[in-house]
Amino acid sequence: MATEVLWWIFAVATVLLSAGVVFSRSVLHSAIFLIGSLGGVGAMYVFLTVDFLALVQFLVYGGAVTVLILLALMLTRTDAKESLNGTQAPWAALAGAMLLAILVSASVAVKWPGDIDDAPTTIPLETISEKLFVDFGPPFVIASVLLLVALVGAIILARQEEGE
Amino acid sequence: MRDYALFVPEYIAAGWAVLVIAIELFWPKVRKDTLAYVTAAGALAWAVSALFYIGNEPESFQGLIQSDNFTTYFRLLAAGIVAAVSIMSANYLRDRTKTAGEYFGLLLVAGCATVYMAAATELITAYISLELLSFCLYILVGYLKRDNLSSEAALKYILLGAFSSAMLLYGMSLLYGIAGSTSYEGISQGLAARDQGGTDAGIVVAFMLILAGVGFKVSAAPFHMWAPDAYQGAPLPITALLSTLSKAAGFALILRLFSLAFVVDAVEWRWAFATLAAVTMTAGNLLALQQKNLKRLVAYSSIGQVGYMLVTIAAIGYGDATVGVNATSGLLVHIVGYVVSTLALFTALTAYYNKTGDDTIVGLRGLAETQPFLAVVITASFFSFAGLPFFAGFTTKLLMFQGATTDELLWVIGLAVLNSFISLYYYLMIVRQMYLFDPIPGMVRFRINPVMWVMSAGLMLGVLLIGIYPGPAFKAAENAAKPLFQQAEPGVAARQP
Amino acid sequence: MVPLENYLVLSAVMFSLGVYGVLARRNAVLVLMSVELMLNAVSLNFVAFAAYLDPERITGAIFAVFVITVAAAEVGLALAIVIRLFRNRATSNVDEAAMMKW
Amino acid sequence: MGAEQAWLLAAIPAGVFFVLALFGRYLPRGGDYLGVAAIGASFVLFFFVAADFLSFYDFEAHKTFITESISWSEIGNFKLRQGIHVDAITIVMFAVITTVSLMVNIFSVGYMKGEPRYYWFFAVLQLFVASMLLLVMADNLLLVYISWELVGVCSFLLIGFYWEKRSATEAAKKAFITTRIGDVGLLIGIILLWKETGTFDIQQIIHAAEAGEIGQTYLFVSIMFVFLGCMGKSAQFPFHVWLPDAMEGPTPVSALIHAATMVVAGVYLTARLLPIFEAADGALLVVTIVGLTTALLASLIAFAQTDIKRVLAYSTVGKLGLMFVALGAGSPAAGLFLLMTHAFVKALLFLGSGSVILGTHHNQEMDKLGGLWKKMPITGTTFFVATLALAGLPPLAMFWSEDELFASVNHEWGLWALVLAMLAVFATAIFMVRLFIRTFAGEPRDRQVHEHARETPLVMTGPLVFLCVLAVVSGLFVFNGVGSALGFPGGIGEFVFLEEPERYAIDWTLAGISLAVAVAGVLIGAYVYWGNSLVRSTRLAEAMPRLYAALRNKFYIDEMYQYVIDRGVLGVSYVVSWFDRYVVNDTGVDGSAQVTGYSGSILKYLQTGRVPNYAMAITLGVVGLTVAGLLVRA
Amino acid sequence: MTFDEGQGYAVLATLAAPLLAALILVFIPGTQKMAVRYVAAFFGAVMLGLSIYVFVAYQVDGEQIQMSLKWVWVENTAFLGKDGIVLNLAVDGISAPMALLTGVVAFAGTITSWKINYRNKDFFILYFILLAGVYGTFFSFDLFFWFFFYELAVMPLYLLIGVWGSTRKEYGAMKLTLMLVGGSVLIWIGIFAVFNEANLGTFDMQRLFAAGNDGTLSPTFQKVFFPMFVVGCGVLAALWPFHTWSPDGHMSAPTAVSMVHAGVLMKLGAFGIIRLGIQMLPVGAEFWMPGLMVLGVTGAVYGATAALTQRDFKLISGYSSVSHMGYVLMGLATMNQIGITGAVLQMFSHGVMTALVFLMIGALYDQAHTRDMKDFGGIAKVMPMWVVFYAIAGLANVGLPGLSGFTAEFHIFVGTFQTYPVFGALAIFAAALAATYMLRMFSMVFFGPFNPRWKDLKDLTPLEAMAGALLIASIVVMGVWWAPFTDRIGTTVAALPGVVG
Repeated sequence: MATEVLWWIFAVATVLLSAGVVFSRSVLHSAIFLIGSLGGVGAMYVFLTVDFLALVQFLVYGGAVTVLILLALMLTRTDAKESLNGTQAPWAALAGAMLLAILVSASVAVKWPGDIDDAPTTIPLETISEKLFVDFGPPFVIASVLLLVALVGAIILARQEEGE
Repeated sequence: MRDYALFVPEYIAAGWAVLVIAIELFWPKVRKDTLAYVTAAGALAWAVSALFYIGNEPESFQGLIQSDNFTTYFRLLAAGIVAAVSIMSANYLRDRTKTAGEYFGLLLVAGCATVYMAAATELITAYISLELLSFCLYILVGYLKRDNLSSEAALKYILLGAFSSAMLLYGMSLLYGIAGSTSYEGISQGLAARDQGGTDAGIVVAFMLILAGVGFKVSAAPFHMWAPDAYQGAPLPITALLSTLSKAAGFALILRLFSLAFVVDAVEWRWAFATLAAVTMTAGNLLALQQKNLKRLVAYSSIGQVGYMLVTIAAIGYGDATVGVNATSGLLVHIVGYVVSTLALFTALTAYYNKTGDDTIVGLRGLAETQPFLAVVITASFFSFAGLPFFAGFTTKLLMFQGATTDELLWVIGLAVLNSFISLYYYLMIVRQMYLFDPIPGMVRFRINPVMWVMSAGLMLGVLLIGIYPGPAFKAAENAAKPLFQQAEPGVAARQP
Repeated sequence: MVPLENYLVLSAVMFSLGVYGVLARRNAVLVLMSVELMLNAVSLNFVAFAAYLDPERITGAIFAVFVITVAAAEVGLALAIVIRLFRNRATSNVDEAAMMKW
Repeated sequence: MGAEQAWLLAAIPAGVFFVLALFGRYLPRGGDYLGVAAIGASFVLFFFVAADFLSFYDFEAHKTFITESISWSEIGNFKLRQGIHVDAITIVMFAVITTVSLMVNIFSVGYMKGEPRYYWFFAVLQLFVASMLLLVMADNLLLVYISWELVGVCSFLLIGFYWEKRSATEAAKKAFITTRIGDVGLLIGIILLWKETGTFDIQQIIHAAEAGEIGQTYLFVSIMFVFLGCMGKSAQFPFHVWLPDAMEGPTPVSALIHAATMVVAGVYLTARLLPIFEAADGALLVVTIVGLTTALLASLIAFAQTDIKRVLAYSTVGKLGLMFVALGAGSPAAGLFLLMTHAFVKALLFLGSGSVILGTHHNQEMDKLGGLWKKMPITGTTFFVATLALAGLPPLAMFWSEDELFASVNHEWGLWALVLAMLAVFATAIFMVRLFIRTFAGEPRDRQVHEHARETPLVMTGPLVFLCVLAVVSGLFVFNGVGSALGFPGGIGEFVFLEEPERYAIDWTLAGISLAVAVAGVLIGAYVYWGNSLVRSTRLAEAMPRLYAALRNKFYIDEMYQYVIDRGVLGVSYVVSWFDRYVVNDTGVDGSAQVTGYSGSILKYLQTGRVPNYAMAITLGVVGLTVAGLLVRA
Repeated sequence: MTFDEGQGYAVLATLAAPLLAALILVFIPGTQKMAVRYVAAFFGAVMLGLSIYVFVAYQVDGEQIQMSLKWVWVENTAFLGKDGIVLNLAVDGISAPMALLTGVVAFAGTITSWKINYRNKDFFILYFILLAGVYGTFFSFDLFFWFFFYELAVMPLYLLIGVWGSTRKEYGAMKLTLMLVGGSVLIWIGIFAVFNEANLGTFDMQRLFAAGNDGTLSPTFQKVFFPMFVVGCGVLAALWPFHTWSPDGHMSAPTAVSMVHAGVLMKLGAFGIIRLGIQMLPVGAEFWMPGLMVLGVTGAVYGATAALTQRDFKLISGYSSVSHMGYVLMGLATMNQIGITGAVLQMFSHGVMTALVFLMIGALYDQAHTRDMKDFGGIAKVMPMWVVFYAIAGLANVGLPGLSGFTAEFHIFVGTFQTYPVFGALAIFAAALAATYMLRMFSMVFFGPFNPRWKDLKDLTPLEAMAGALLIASIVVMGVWWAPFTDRIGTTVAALPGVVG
């Protein structure tokens, strides 16, 4: 019962924070809401008993990504006071709502197979690591190449060349 | 099974990528065209090593990656594209950037990513390969850093790419939920075992989201809008890469995914492919009518081409395994024809662009006077796109549509043929510029780089060869297509509505 | 207990909010943040499915790991491009980066 | 040399045509001697053919003919044969054609001397004659049509010989197109007949028609179509308009056209197919009415014309009408006899007028002539004889033929037709006398012209004399005695006939009336026009100004045609062209292209260049597809 | 590769000659203009000789399809079964005269193009490719290659007209190309459908013909797709109302292209209707032929009417082509032996005479640079030979007996009367209109007072005269002695499905 209440609290908070990200009138606020929102998701992982992922979530998102984003925000700051929303925002809301309706109906309508006990089971870290490195070796290798590529790309794109 | 020998060619390619980057790292003054030729040599080595895999028994790496003729087919294709694009880039980059090692390295990596997209038989692998390819392309599109258009193109591409891959992922997650597996075979079985009671909104939503994701990759309307901008902003050889490698990879992924995993529930998605095909080809060709920039025009025309190709995917959904093999063979051979034509076109355009720096259509005025050979190559490529005989486009398109013809799809095929008729108009408008008008004052006859000349000539001969004697290419395509449909067990045959 | 659907609906809401953000926001960084929301929703989905459905109870979680990886790398790369554009054009608004159209 | 080789008659001139057309310009004197020789050869050969034919002519059965044909092409059951069919009608036509064209050829040597394209004239003349000869010996309707058209094109070339003159070109065009419209009917008729009988062979078709194998209505319609062709070629109302204009050609050509080749083709074909006309109820009546209408109309118009050749032309139209009247009366003998005598007389008249024209240095307006008899005695004399012959005075040729005509008309249709026919003859007599008086008698109206006038050389007067003799004696062929002497006992009436041979016997009442009419006509004409004064005729004209104007303007038929062509045919053409350009092309073809392009130019604005819009497209795409998918599944 | 009696080589050679010519020309430098001309003329003569050989060697009483050559291209791959795609060349009684026509017109066009000086190498390359397409279409008995060559024949037209043409050439070239390709779009769709419906895994036309006859292609299917083939091919045959490219295209095209285009290419359309329509879809043909008849008659009368008031030579010829091709379609629509034979005869006849007409127009236009008939008058004075040649062509056009036009039209009329007498009568009426517009042109241009503005016009050059003489010879031979043609055509036509004897 307690779990449920807690879950609802976190769930509502996550939604609100996510809404804050997209509705906030300040760039900086958005970024901060994002941290919260991502943290909420991390909490969900805890509820789902995948602690490892929660950890990753907090580290990668809460740490690296948000810092990166904040940095970028600083770097691209302009003095001009301008609206954060584009002209099509109302339509965007409509589209989002439609999509939401579809996704929710899909989530609810499906009778998910294998959903036997209506409860998550613990996923131990060892299994994850074994899966990740043994069963999913190739994607892992590719992912590492991907990271390398992203790294190289970020460097060559962001590097300031002489004359700039 | 963990047979690491299955990927020797990719080891070569990736190793060569590192080598190229290293060469420039340690020897910064190396001529950029030398790097290009080194890369091309690597791609050729890659291709040669790939030749040893032709006809091998299908073999799977842990159920994640499948090495069969289909993989080999795309391996050769990717190697060829990379080789051609790197040669194309030789002079282009020399004049425009200071560093080029990463550029060529990324080309090779993109090639490898393509191969894995074709080889993947599992969603995670497929997804990660797709992202790898996308990352390479994001960077390559924005490679001309000081060029505003290049940066803008990269930004649009990456933002929309991320957005659409989120869509794709959401679809994959729903699918995973429904089928309980991420391997294609598992998905297939999961879908087959699925309870059929009631309206199954989940599967529809999942398929449509995935469709949006892969549709974005191959730039199918209405997910195509990034393409013209990215094509226009990208460096010219990368535009070639976008319209060849990226599309080939997208179709490779779609082919394996839909023929192995999704064919069970074809009834849920086949109509969508037919619709997308119709919308895409019409939009692409109508929009191309009004273009003034060559790269944009090629972008729209390639969107039109994608529309044609999508018909075959719909055909896989509508027909049985036989139709599947037919349609897939047609699609594969058409991809080759399309790729060769596109490469020929871009080789010529790059040679021309290196000389003039002009990428508008009117810029081609009087090319038949100033550089008749290029005019011939460009004309041949456009005629090939339009599907005129003697050129690859005619034969491959005919074979593809013929393979894809089923009773339900005849209307789309009719529309496709009609569209290729519309496309003839704008191709002819370019031919008109080249042949019917006098050159811009001041333009005189010029020479082009002999390497480019040889490559243009070679590619044009390829276009002619495929157009006149498609037998071997078609045979190869069929061999590549067969593995996709051999595994379909009788019990997992497509459901009929 | 919390049923699976709850997670799914939560994820759907987050995803849709992310979509709204991408569609409505002008600043490229904000757009990226919205994309992150979407990707997180996806991860949540995967993990939820993994926890509830998968007999082996694991693949979804692995997928989530990859998604997180890719998302992080994507942010890095995208921000580099944003900064690049900002340097060239002194703006990071996506609707102003429209030199190429039609 | 037997009748089987009659095709040589046509082949020789045809061969010479090719020689002259290709090499004539390099030959001395343009090769005119070749032309004369060719026609001469045909003329001579004709006697051999005729002799051969008569030698085995069965005077008991009277149905003798000679047929020779070869297979031409074969498509399944559609077998075409080409060949010749020589019978009495053919022999008569041979006689007329070879004789007249030989005379014309000889005459032309003098008349055309010094003209440009001299060789070309002779070349076409050969083809003209050859086609006509082929026409009369063709054994099937297809060959008839072929030669028929060849005759038409030759007439086009010859009428338009002076192509530098706009009027000549126009006349040629008019002749060709007018007859061509008739030919539409002819071809339709031929094919209709073929459709029912499965053959083009004339004798087989006649046989089928007589045996009643063809439905009455069908037969009537088909033969009327064929008759349209005959009307066009033979210048029957309302197709007569081309013939008077055809005098724009060189005068010898006019002689040939009016006498022997072109216009008689229709008469010939009608005579040839007369059994079919007989078999089809009412067809003969149509022929008669057309003939009478034409005869009267033409005779009236001729009164008010002042050009010598034009007057003669209308007289030809009138006489052709009478020939049809004769055929309509069911008497091929009368028709062909009239044809023959008229041919000699009319050839003589035209050649005579040609002689006048040459002698007066190309003057053919009666208003400027007059008093030429003294200057041109031979021409004048022969012309005088011909005038009287045409007027129908005995014992000149046409008296006999017209007498035969009257007899058969009276026999077939009775009084009304007879009166009308006589009226036409009467009118002819008047205006012929007018013509002669105003040209040869009285005082010269134009001194200049008169002083320079002189008699023409022998090469021209020779044919005149020869034809003059024929104009006098050819009427005698109708008599048994003459016929027997020449090898066809019973005269022409027993030689050419439809069902029963009939021997000519003078019906004194008819002959008397006929004579009276002719004499009255001559006298009235002489009274009105004598003495070179136009006082009486002018008074006559002023008494009925509207009638005179109508006659002078040929009843405004040309104007009517002009109106119909300008407003009708060309109007339709303009409408069609407009429709083609603006509706089919600009709206249908270009329009659809423009709509396509336009939709492209509208659609391209969807591509705004802004990322949010693009993302919106993706989202809406997903939503749309999903909703559609759910609806499809639901 | 199999040949029957070695004569397949002749057919192959005929097809290969223009391709070889194009290939050789590629390697001749563009500056060697005389060399280009000699090579072109040589191959033109070779093609003429081979065409005559093919025509003569076709044995009248032999099998329908002779001199066949089979060269398997793709088979047993994916949807292609045995004999999937075969380079299957052969000649039947319809394609034999068509080959002859191509040879004659091609040779005439080649030597007419002697005077082209601007990039004549490129011109001849495209020209020979076009001819290869034409030959290939006539000879192919494989649907794939049939369509391949059919398209090939259309392809070079854009450049040929666009670069070497005159008078609104861009518009004319674009419209012509698009309309023709638009037509082939329909054919293409039809080919897909037929292949799919027959489900034989082969493009072999003879097997597909058999499928059309034995009901493998269902009657409903045939009725649906027959119009597609007919309209598709009909565009090229100037089927009303898809004819508007003809006046404009011909107005723009250079002489030799007009000759080949009007002379031969338009026949491909009618040929396609025979091959794909009548032979492959006999049930559909039977069902739809009255409709085609109506369109044919409309075209015949409409073209002739529109030609009456034109002032441009080429427009007259363009519209008269519409009219004459209307006859061809009528002949085909009769579905009887005489009518269809007549249609094929008309294809030949119209080919040679139109080629002659365009040759003459070109000879005048090259000097006068105007084609407005009102500007001329009395041209016979300075160009007598030209006038004679033109007049012969014009009279053949009019249907004058003794010239080819009559032979053909006569058979068509007879055939039409067998089934549709009223339409036959209309067609004959249209022939009279033809006389009207032709003579109107004669009298405006050839005759009448001489306009001294044209005193410097030269008569035909010897080369033009030679080309013209060749065409005239064909016109006259067919006009006088048509048995060699009808023998070949007639038997083959009789074997067409659904054709009444």
